Amino acid sequence: RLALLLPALSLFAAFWLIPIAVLVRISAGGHFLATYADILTDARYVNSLWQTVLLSLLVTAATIVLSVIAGLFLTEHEFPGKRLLVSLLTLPLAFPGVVVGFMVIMLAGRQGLIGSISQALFGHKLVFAYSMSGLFLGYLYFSIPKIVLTVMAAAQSLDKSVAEAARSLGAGSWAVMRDVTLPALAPSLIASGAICFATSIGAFGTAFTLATDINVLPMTIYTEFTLNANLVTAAALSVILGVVTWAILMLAR
Amino acid sequence: RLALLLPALSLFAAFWLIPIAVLVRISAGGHFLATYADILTDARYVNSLWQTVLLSLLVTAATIVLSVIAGLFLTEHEFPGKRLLVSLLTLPLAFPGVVVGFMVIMLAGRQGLIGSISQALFGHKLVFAYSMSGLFLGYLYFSIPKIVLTVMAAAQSLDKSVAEAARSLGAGSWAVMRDVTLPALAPSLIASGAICFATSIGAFGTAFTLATDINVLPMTIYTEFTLNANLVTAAALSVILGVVTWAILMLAR
Amino acid sequence: MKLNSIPIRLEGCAKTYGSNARVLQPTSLSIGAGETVVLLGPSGCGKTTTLRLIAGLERPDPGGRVYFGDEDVTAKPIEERRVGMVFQNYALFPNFSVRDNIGYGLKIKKMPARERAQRVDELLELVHLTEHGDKQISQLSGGQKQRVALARALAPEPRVLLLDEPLTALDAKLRETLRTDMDLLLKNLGVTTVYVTHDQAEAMVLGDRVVVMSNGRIEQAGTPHEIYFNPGSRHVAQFLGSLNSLRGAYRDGEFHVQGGRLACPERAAGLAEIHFRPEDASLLPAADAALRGTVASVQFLGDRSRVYLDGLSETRVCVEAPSRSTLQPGEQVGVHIPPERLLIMEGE
Amino acid sequence: MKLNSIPIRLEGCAKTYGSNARVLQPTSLSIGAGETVVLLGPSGCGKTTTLRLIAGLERPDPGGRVYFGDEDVTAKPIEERRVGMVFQNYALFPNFSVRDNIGYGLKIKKMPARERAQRVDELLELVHLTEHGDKQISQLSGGQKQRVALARALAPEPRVLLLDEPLTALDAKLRETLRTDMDLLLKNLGVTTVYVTHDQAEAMVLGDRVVVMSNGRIEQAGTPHEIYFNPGSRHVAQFLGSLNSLRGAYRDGEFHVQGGRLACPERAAGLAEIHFRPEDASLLPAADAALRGTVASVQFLGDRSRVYLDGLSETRVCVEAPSRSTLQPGEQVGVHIPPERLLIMEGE
Repeated sequence: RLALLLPALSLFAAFWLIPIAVLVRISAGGHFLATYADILTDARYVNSLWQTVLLSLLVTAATIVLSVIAGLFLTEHEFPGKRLLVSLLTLPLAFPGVVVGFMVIMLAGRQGLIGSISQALFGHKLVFAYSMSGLFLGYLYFSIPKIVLTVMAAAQSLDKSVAEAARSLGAGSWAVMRDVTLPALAPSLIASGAICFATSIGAFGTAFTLATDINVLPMTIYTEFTLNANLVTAAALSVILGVVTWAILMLAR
Repeated sequence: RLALLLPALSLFAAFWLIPIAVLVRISAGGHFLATYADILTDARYVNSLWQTVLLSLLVTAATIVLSVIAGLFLTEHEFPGKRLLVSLLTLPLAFPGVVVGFMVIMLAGRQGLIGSISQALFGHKLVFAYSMSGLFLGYLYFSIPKIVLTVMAAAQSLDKSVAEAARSLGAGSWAVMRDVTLPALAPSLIASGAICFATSIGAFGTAFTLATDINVLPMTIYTEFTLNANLVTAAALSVILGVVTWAILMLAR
Repeated sequence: MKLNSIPIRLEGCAKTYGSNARVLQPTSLSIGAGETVVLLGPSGCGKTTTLRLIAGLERPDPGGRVYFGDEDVTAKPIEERRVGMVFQNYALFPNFSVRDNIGYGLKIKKMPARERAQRVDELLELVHLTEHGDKQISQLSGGQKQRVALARALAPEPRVLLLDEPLTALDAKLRETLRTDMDLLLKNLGVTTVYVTHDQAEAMVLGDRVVVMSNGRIEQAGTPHEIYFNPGSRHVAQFLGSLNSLRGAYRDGEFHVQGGRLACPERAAGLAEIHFRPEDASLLPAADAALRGTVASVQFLGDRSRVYLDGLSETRVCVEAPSRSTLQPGEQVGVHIPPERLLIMEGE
Repeated sequence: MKLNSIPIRLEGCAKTYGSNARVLQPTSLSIGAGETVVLLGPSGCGKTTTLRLIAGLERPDPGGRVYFGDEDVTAKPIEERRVGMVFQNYALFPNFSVRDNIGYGLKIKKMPARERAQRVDELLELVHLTEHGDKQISQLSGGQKQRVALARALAPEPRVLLLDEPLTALDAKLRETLRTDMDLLLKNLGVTTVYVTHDQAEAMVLGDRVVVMSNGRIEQAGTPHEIYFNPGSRHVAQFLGSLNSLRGAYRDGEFHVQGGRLACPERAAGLAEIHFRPEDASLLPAADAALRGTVASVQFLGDRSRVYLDGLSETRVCVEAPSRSTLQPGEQVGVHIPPERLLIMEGE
């Protein structure tokens, strides 16, 4: 059976890698090193890459912090309506990036709710939908549910007696959190954090809906490819984005 | 502590629900029932919804079948280079939808690899990037790695003795697969299948890169919102998309 | 190493989960300073709940009180009670080394590093793990893990040591060795100890006093000798060892059963059933005996044999015999049970 | 229910994983038709590998052969060998009911539904689960699960029954009951049985023959009496029960040790150590004895006591005493060991 399936698997793997190989070949544009050297010295592209990575890291960090707090709270406490609350919490998973972008505009855009409230309260209209801040808010909105669910699943399967042992030795809530809970959650936080990072770095719908001039990498790639018909640059940027994301994913394993 | 955190949590939940509430309110456009009745009788929208759901279901089904085959094969066999192969298999996770769309064009577009090969072999240029087929291919490409990883994780934690017991009772490979392996994998396949469906139904980057006239729902919503400035319809379509996806996610739990 | 010890007192402690799942009926129990009390019973009998009430991991239902010495600790959480706990599944910190596990309680108490290291060395020696101090937890065997857990619990000099089925996860041979080690250690430490188990051999060996529980109540409490030789009920007798029943009737100083008769104290008058343990009967040639049966099967166990006899009473009876006995199924044998060894439970 | 049985023969079966991890040295073993052979040893001794070779779940290294009767089944996979298997963790199909689990092998064989239902009923009765047939597996207790597993293995009338530590996952009391039930069942079925365990009591009770293994080899094979009373090595003796060692020297029909002397067969001449089991020694007043020691501690176990003695030899010695004995630590006692009960192992 091995002899039969191995060729099938090779074919499958080849199919898998051909698109990426094609991408890399195009990105070379005849002068492999020159293309990448050009891009990595062009302030516009470097800036875009840097901003994208930074935004994704910030989103991932904020998501993890908020999700751990919410997830642990929901695991440890029983109260009426908890099941409903958890179901509602996962609602954002049901909306695509485009709709999330749409929501951010409704909330923090020029006719948005936050703007109206701040106008009424402080006489100043708060508008931040069309910037990195809006993007940050949107990404946070659809990243948190996934990680909250992960934290809840991991926390439920934790061995409670380890925390009880720590408490019997005099450890208070913070010490238990630091020495027992967080180390035990770490593997699943790292894995789901990496996925969160990969999703944020590649998200396009939200950014595109919010504004066409937000300078995140997927937008830059889209612009180069579709509007400027600059295939080589688009391919090279794609490869760079892929390498960065893949590195993070592998690191998390 | 409960007394302290509960208000915080309520605030958090409220923030969570406000965007969705705003969306629903806009979608009503003053005449709640009328808006939705209009949309659900408009062939263009119903068609778009139907196509999107169908595409996502097909992608999910195909992904699960291919992933189960590949995942089980990779779990059961040890061979040199297996770790590398698994790492390569997860490469598509590192690329955003826009880049995947880009790859589909490189492969199956007008100047694509498949077209050139088919031209040389059969004298007919095979081009399917700019259609639902292209989208299907792209979605498959980035859905498979996730589910392969899920299958591998689930298969590794299976209790081998159950399959051995079935074999001792005379069960061949197919009977073991049907009676032991698939039932044991089912819970994680259902959960990850639901996520795959939700991702496919909301994907935007790939569709947008492939062609602006592919009639999937996120595209329709974007077009209504940005180009036609038809807020009410865009919001109502978003709500419908959200409800469908959420229903699938809840069903899978 | 010698620890200070205090007495513990539970007063009317009950525990109810939800609205009507009462796992522990109102229970009072006094434990002397330095005493080792074993809570023994099947799973679900309330023994672990009692331990958790003492630990401070659960609060008793309103009305129940827990005293450590004269201090009412009912409202104090576990981290303020100064108790040492050992769990069935070890509950070690997987991310710390053996040394860091043992020193954890001292670090929380902010003991200076040098003093702490010295104390950890002493404890490693106490549990015979000196050469394993720098290992990771995952590198240890089950028995070693449990010794680390014990050292960790003892490090901050607890006032009370609480052990929840500490040997249950280990295999039979190792359990026996560790039981003996544990016995020695507890006797030397002199700390007030509450030990929960479902294994009667563990209870007998370790307990100064054994508290037999079932269905959320204390059924009987006493020294191992008291509860083994004078069980208060058939349930306790069965839980502590094997029990045979003879159905019949008392007449003139003898109990008459299907297989004959046997001398019996007058206390049995009016009872339809008396009991005895397998090791208290002896086998003799059938000709000489007033009580006879037929060998149904012989189980060779190595250090002894178990002989199953039919015909003594309606149910099969089990008697211990030396392992070199050559009895065969079908053989007729006589049985002698000294009257003072009969278990006569009037309260049934 | 009575099954047909066939003899099994392993010839030079070894098993090596990877390039140099040999878990089983070349091993030959004959098992008679209808015989129950127990493979006994600590984990990693090769007993489970041997079972899996017989089952067809592993192939022996080239050169090894497995025969069922006269048929060479070495190359046959398990599904064609007609064996019944029972696993430690039950290995039931969680998605099927009890009835469907038991009937699985019959369904695979395409037995008509009506006949199958009747056969499943018989098997449910055989393992005393008639009223649980329609339950889901998750509703059963551990003991019930193992009985379902046994019924499932027996349903297609296997030629050989293979059990891999079937009672290990159960608690002590239940293990003892099921051991007795299993003994009765195996004797009645008359099927060739290979039973793997690390529990010596299980091996003694169930085995017509016990094969003691260690480090991938057979150390000794024989009836329970043979291996218990004539262990071939100290390792076998220790694995089968408790063992005491006395260091000293043989002189003129006696063995001289620290605590005195004891009558001893001449075979011990030249040996520095002889051994005995705790249950083979008896205690007597110190004044009368040629061999004396001091009581270090007494462990009350209920049905008997274990007395630990110092001063007999360099190491502490354990002797069994009746549980009602009133010995106290520090007391001087005499020890008598009948010469024929001494274990003298010359081959060390």
